[in-house]
Amino acid sequence: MLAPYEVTRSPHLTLAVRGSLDINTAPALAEEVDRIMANRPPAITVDLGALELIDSSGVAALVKLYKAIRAAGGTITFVNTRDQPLAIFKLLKMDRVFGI
Amino acid sequence: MLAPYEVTRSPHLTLAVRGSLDINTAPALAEEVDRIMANRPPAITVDLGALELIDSSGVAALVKLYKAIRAAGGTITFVNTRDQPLAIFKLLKMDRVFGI
Amino acid sequence: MTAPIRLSVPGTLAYRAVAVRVVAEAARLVSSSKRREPDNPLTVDVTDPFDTAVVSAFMEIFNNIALHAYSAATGTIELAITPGERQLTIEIADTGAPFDMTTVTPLPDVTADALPEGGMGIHIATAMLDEVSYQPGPPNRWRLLKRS
Amino acid sequence: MTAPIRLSVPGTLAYRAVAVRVVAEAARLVSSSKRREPDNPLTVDVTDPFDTAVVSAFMEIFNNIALHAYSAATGTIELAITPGERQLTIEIADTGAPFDMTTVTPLPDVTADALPEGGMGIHIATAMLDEVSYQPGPPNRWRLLKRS
Ligand SMILES: Nc1ncnc2c1ncn2[C@@H]1O[C@H](COP(=O)(O)OP(=O)(O)O)[C@@H](O)[C@H]1O
Ligand SMILES: Nc1ncnc2c1ncn2[C@@H]1O[C@H](COP(=O)(O)OP(=O)(O)O)[C@@H](O)[C@H]1O
Repeated sequence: MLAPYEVTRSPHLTLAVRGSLDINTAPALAEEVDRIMANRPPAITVDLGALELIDSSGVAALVKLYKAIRAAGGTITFVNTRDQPLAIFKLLKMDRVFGI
Repeated sequence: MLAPYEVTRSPHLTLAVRGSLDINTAPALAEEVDRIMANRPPAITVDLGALELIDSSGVAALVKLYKAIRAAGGTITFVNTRDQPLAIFKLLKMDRVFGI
Repeated sequence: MTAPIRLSVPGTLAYRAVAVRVVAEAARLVSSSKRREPDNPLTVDVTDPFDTAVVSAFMEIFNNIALHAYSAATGTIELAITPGERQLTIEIADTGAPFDMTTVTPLPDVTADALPEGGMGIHIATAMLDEVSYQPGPPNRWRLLKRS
Repeated sequence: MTAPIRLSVPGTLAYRAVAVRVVAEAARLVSSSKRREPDNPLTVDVTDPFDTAVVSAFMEIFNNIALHAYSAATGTIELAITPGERQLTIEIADTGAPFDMTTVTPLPDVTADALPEGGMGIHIATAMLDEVSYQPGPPNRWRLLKRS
């Protein structure tokens, strides 16, 4: 199985999340977030273009990343959010916070 | 929903079958085969690279195409067969007939 | 009306995908009844807003049963899914620990400085559906309804 | 062993995808028990030979019930799917017309000049599985078993 995310570092630090980010897959992403934050990156792009499904556990994992980046003085940009994940962010009124 | 096949005519006549070719989708392919045969093509390539699943109805649809092309004096080539469809053709001993 | 789809699975997260898949397909039977086309048994397409709402809600309810109701002893989760002309009903029964839904607090206002990391599940389910009812048991019974 | 997965669907081709999906996921629970990983509820990956065999066989049996057993009156198809340590059992019950499996003729030799256009279903099912039994009813009962 594919991991539910992929990290690319050039030209920009990008976290691409794919498939389903849910109670089963969010723990793996949370570990990746710890690795990402160890470098205190100034900016990160979270690409949700290949993310098909998210549940509240997946939202929580992205909220953690958002908080960690901001606490470290960095910036975070969400791109390509679509379909069910977009509906969830809108429902939770996180779409504006995340600049979606 | 995507149609279970796509026909391209250049540079060669190719029928690409995708997804699941089964009792629900095979009738649509059978109609396409009629349209294809109306031109009595001298050769056709059947690309099964995106075909994930096939059942006996799907096999029957491809057998019909095979017979029709051969009866019209043409040649038919199967390419990229994989996974479950490959296992089915092997089980039915059609892999050698189809040159798979 | 045809008979409901019934599914019974062990109440653990390993069976979550199979339950979600069945619910997604049932939602599709309602939402795409006009453009009913055969589909690939290996993929489910959840892009229609109706399907999105049903699947979003169901995932939260399933997670909660597996995690909270079956936190101590485990058991099965029984689903009866009834696709109607213009609505979908999902009845869910589990034999885990009951809880008091009235104690679930509403989600506080979301701002950049106050983002929740939990407590979103019930809120998502009720906001996405037309009706959500819970009757503590055993068996505990959920009834979810979405109109199209 | 955990409880079986039970699924009940109307016995028509519109419910084929949902049944195949459940069976594919159950097969995966057996075949990938070593590399058990969470998966995307929207896709099923049928590439492992075990999954391939189970799904291939099941599709034929389901098609036959919907088409032949329920050609006149319709009813439900009931599945009990038991993923074991090293095997999968699928029990299927329908209330349609029974038939005599001994009358199904073996598939003739396949050559370029003698390609079958039907009569492949039962052959595929028996060749792909370790055990296939059918007990005419009502209800008619199939039992499919595949060892990994
Ligand atoms: N099916 C359930 N069985 C028992 N308790 C539940 C159930 N669903 C929800 N709860 C309780 O309600 C609380 C709120 O649920 P929810 O809104 O989904 O947020 P979360 O699960 O993230 O805490 C849970 O923490 C749990 O205590
Ligand atoms: N579940 C069933 N109920 C009634 N008749 C069946 C059933 N399965 C198979 N049959 C009979 O056995 C025959 C052979 O089945 P099969 O090998 O799948 O080929 P096909 O369905 O293409 O004819 C069918 O034509 C049908 O007459």
